Amino acid sequence: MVMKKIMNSADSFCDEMLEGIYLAHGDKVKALDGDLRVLVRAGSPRAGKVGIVTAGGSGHLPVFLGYVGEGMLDACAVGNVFASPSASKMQKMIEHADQGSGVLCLYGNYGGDNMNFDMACEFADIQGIKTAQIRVCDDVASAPLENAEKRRGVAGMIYAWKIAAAAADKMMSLDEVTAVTRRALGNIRSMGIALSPCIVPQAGKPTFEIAADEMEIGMGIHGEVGIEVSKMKSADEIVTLMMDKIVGDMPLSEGDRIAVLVNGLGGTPMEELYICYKAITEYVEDIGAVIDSRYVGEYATSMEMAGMSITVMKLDDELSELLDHPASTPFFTNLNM
Amino acid sequence: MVMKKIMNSADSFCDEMLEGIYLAHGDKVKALDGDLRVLVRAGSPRAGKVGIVTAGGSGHLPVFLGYVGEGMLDACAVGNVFASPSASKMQKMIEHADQGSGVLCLYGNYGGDNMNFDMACEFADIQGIKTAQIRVCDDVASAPLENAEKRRGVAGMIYAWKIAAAAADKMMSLDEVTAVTRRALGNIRSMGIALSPCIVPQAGKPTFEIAADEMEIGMGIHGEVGIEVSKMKSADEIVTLMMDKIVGDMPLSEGDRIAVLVNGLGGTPMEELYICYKAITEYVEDIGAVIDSRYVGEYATSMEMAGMSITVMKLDDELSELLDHPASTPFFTNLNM
Amino acid sequence: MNRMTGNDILEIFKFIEVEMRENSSHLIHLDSFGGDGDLGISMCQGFRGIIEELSNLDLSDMELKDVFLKAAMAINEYSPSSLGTILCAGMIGGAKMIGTESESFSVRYRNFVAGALDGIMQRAGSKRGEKTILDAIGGALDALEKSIASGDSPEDAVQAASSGARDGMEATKDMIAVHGRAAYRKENSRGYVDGGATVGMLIFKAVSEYVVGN
Amino acid sequence: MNRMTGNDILEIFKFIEVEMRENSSHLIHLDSFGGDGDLGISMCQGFRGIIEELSNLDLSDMELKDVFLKAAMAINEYSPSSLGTILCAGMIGGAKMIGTESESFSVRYRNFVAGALDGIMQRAGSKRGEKTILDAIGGALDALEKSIASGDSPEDAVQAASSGARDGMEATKDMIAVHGRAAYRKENSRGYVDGGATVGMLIFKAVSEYVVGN
Ligand SMILES: Nc1ncnc2c1ncn2[C@@H]1O[C@H](COP(=O)(O)OP(=O)(O)O)[C@@H](O)[C@H]1O
Ligand SMILES: Nc1ncnc2c1ncn2[C@@H]1O[C@H](COP(=O)(O)OP(=O)(O)O)[C@@H](O)[C@H]1O
Ligand SMILES: [Mg+2]
Ligand SMILES: [Mg+2]
Ligand SMILES: [Mg+2]
Ligand SMILES: [Mg+2]
Repeated sequence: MVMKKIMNSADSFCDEMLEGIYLAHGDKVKALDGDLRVLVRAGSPRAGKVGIVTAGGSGHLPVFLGYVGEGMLDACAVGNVFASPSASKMQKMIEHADQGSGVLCLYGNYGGDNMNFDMACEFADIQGIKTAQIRVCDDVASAPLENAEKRRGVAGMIYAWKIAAAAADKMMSLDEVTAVTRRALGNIRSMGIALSPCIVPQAGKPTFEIAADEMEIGMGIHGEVGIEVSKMKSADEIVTLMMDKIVGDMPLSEGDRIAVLVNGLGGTPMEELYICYKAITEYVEDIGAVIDSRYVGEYATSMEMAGMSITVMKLDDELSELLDHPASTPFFTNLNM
Repeated sequence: MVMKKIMNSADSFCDEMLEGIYLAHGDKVKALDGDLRVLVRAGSPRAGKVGIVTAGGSGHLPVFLGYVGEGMLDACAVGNVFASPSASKMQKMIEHADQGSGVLCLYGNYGGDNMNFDMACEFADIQGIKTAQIRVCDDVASAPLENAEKRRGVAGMIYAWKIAAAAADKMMSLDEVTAVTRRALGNIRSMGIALSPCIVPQAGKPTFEIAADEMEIGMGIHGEVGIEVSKMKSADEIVTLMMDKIVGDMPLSEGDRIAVLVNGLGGTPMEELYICYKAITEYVEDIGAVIDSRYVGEYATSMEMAGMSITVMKLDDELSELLDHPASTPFFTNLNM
Repeated sequence: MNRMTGNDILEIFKFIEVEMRENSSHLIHLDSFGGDGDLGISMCQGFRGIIEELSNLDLSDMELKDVFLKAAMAINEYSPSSLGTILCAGMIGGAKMIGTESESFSVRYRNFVAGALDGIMQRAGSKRGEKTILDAIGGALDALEKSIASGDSPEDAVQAASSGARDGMEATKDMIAVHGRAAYRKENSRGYVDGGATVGMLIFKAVSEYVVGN
Repeated sequence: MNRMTGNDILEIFKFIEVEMRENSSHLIHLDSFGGDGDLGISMCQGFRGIIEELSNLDLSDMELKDVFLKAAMAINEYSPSSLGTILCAGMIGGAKMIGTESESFSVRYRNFVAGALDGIMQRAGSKRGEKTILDAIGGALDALEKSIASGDSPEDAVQAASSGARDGMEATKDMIAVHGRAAYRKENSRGYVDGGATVGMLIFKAVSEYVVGN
């Protein structure tokens, strides 16, 4: 596989993408103090609201920065493709997002992001800013349940952000926001498959190859190896094995209400995602559970990687209400749902 | 290139996709009289409103059916991948969409769709339903200006639908809707490039190949050959040659206000689309024109094809107002813009 | 074979369907030069659709005209691609001209083909010489006229039509496409045979093989 | 080489940067087994960043501790990947322990390396034997201790550290990764050398070459 990207240079890839985003959505988001790598909402922060921030590498649009906006995140620090941003950028972002009620740092569980957020929160502490950290560890394929805190964070982040941001928007305290977000994460599981690799612009070639008739089950969104390599299967078989793994980790029973996110990794057409959604409804119906909310589309990608992930969130009344709370960013809204 | 799709069978591809869509969005859209291939809004049609309908092949999500919804289309007949639906399905859809004020059939200029809509409108005539037809011919790469009526319809359809549907929503008459849509189309031009082919499930292999270091300039959304095959170029060069072609066909002058749609064909990551958007803003700024509205994302795809298209619509006050009119479908909304 | 029934028509459609199936990849290949490569698929679907619809009817007493009208709607329903729709228009046009049993097989066949040519030209806004199925149909029509003028038998007529269609198809090789997706290739559309014309040739071939064999 | 200035440190970073550049594809390759393959890129960026930042400062009179604190913030800013951040933590830890000119080169070097090891363990929650850069650093530290115990010269000390780091790196081949993305491979992470440990080895190699050459 040869790299074929519409870009000017690998080194300018992220900054030009960011400039494009600020040019397109300058009425909604802005670069904090002109720093392209710290994206915040365009308006001024709401006094007293708990700040919800995230950070992570580029190459996952609309993750991460695409979820900054009304009813969603307050700020996002942006790294290079698949790499964490620095602690100092996170610190600036936390400082901006703090409106006196503290800041929740809600991000995917990756080594670089973890350490940088740790440092940034130590800096923030010194400045007297109250912070909390939650690492999203939703990928059931990446570690067994007894090591759940080692799991990678994947598309489950979107539900975590949605819940946390809605709670903050309702003016809950930092402790309350943190508690409900942790509860949501206890109810969130994801699992992915990959059909093709993707290429980091600065690397110029894929970090792995997948045979033409094979797929990687449980692959991470940066191409981290999964559970097993298997021959291609039918959509129904794929959904069954993914849902088996999710439900094996977080049992679903008759009458449970759930939200489902069928996420395209970038190269997989939307047509195929809806074929999967159909199979999921059948799987869930067999259990007797009910799908109350669904997102189908590209919510967390790995550039051109082909593949998809399924995320399930078990709902209760509070989580449902927070999920339905209006959200509107340039990349994500539930106003049309 | 070998076919690798998440599906159950090529023959069930479209119907399973449609079932998934009805299952996911059953509160917004429904299958008319249970016919999966005729998708209409879930609510009952508004009395006296001009109906706006379209039809076309599958494989282009969110085109075509994704634009059925509030402030947008009333109905869509759905064909197999890259193939027109039948005249009888179109006729059923027209009949449903007619609320006494007539129906505008607004679709892309392709042989099969043209003939079937012709037949369907003849049938509708016999039933006493007033219809008008407009074929979208926005792809400047597909024929010279003097044969503009031979051009293919590509992503410019989205603007055409947006304008026509907003006009109908404002209760304009069929003649008025038709007139403003024609005027809009006079101001709409598109141009695309492709970096990789796509595979029709039932064909099982691509209809063409593109060398690893080459791209097809002006390729159609079904892989129809373009203007020329060229070595890969930088994003800035690609945007310049596309915009040159668009502006060569529809001159832009200082002070002109435009809407721009940067559309991903399916396999191209959103990051690259924003890099292109940045280049477009620079191109437009050099002319002295102003971008008043922009859509960046996957609006009209060719399954997994990599590539992108640019669409420009020159605005006036009426077109701007119609463009801004609220629209909300499961796949498209401007409520967050 | 002088008296044709609706059942013969159904059998002929089965012969045609076999041709489409056996030549499916070739048709896909031809349609890929300038088109979208779906021709092999859509034709199989279309003719299978006709067979399915007609198989549900009692054809023995049905007028041939009505059989073709049913077939026309079926091919459009099952294969509403360009060529499916064109064949629909062709069958409607042919049905209008097929006349009654008072005429000989060859005359009815000639009239049907002439009506089909006309129906397509009107629906599709095209004419012979533009690298389409019309060139195959036109070639068949020319050959039929000649064959009838020299008083040939039904068997000779269908064979003449078949080879005329093949000539018409082959002539498309040097033509420039002006309709359909292939037209976007302009000068570059020269040099290969048109897929739709090949479908036309296969249809006349199937008719000939059925009639000669029965 | 008994007296080191900030300028020497900058020169050493230049040596390191060359190593990273020359071994970039090898590092990408190693990081691809279990990681995301960005190691070669991020290390080049990180050390280039350090060089850029330090080049803007008057280093001649700066305490080594402060030079390393600047370098630590720079590598995190320019390469905030896992390993960039780990090296940041390492340099902060080392800077705390580097002491003053009253001590010999070898002792300061040993103390710096020990501080770095500690700093990383605290920040990253890891320890030796877990297939990370810590194994290279630990190998260097062991060798340094021995070298100092036997009263070796600065040249001997840096060479000992370099070969100790290489041994530590090589030992990672048989280890199972428990940190970072490679940990997802579990048993399968055995059998290849850790990319981060290789970076560690290259750093000690560059220090050795600079010190021996000056
Ligand atoms: N206007 C036309 N008149 C007659 N035949 C046409 C016309 N346009 C296309 N055709 C025929 O249809 C064939 C293509 O059919 P098909 O593959 O179904 O088209 P599409 O895939 O574009 O819908 C061409 O090879 C040509 O013979
Ligand atoms: N917790 C840890 N402690 C020490 N070293 C670590 C730890 N996690 C990862 N590493 C080192 O970092 C290297 C990977 O660095 P890098 O490629 O920057 O990671 P990533 O791309 O995942 O951010 C590994 O080879 C390992 O040596
Ligand atoms: Mg995509
Ligand atoms: Mg896509
Ligand atoms: Mg075709
Ligand atoms: Mg890495």
